[in-house]
Amino acid sequence: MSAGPQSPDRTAQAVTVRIQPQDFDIAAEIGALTAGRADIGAVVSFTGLCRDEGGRLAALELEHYPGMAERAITTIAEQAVARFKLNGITAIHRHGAIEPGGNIVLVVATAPHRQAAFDGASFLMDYLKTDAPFWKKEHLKDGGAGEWVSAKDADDKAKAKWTEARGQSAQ
Amino acid sequence: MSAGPQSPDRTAQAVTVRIQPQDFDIAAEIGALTAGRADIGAVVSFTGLCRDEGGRLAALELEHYPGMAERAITTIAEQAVARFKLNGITAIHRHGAIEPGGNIVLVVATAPHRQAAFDGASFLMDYLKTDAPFWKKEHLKDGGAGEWVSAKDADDKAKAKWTEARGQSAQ
Amino acid sequence: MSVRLVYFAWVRERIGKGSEEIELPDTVKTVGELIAHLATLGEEYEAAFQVPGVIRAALDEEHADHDEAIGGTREIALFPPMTGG
Amino acid sequence: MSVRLVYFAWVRERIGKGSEEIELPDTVKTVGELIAHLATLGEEYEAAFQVPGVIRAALDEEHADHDEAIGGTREIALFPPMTGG
Repeated sequence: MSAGPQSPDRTAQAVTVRIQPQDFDIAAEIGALTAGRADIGAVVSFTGLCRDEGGRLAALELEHYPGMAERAITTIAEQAVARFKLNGITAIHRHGAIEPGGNIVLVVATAPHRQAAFDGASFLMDYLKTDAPFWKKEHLKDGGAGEWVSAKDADDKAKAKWTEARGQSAQ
Repeated sequence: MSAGPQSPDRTAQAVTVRIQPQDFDIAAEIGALTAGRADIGAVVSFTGLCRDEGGRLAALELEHYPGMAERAITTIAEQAVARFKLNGITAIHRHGAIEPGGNIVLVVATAPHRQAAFDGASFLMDYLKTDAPFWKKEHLKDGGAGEWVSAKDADDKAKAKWTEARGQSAQ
Repeated sequence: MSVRLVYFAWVRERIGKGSEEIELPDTVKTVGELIAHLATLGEEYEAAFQVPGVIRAALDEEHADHDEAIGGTREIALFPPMTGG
Repeated sequence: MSVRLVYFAWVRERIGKGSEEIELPDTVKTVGELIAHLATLGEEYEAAFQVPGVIRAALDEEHADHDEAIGGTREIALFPPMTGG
């Protein structure tokens, strides 16, 4: 991948990644990326929430590989900044037990124009789904043991579209 | 366009559109769409901000056509809910003078899965850019008169991709 | 027939007013014919409508092409391409 | 050579522990060979690695294919396909 107009230093500064059990504050994270600047025209945030799957789920348990989780997401985030010329990107992924309606993951991407901000956030989510070392286990409302959530073909396809669009590997 | 699984009543409830001079609260708008529900898996927000164009701009003056502005955005928002099977969508567009770094427009789309939420917010913004009756006039830092912002070919092309993707008119 | 016209952005600025009531000549049946008619009403109108192709219109708050019939419209809006968002 | 193994999700549950140090036989050079070797270590390991093709691996926190050489890796992680986000 070509370096683009972002120097390595600016790319590093533009990326914030946190893995944490506690909830996050979307407005505060958007504010941290935009405060005091007048060169950002577009902010896209993505929040992933726990669904109850029609009332079946009591919670999702998020297991992760400490160290590698932060490293993998940071790598993807740096690729997103370079590829879409983002002003900045923040990714926060929670672990531990999360109840239906609760937040699981936040991505915020900023850019001068809207398409780059949409693409940056969407790219990061598609790669995070298949490449970040997190695993979800279901806890059922009826007290049943619950299953590990299976990886979805749709997620592999969603990731693949970014290499097709480019005509070469984005990794 | 087929009605899809959303009844007309549910579509109407799922859409919130406001045209206002005052700023908006992104966290409150996300909260209004998600509070008390466990069927939403994805929230995408888009915020459009005023850029200073390399220090040239003192402000943007947003003029609009009252009545039609709300009507046009509501029509687009209802199309987005039906087409992408959104749980809900909120669009807020400010008018009046907005300084660099200030918010201009907010879109929040919610859906069970991420692609629909990304598509819903992106679709609404692409149509809003070309179909909602708003006009931007520049106020320059050097006190100069400032020009009306010209419509961009890129915005027409961004809108056109949604009809190509469908193979028929989305309007 | 009397109709209310509303103008926005540089169309409004060049004409020097935001709205007016006018009496439509019987020969004016479409949006395009209205724009051509307005362009004959004086220097300000000529300046506003000198490139008719860029003018967008709405009939009672709905987007309308230049070949669309005005019919019983109560309010016709004329404006440049939109630049919101 | 001694190496630290870490397991996640149902791989961890089936083996019954999250990590261990093992002595690598000289014949084990790749990720795939390691998985085949582990599957011979008892019922729990057999259950964890009965479908080797679904197992993902990371060498010192970097994703690795099954044909990748283990080399001087200090920590090898074995886990099911990821389901974060």
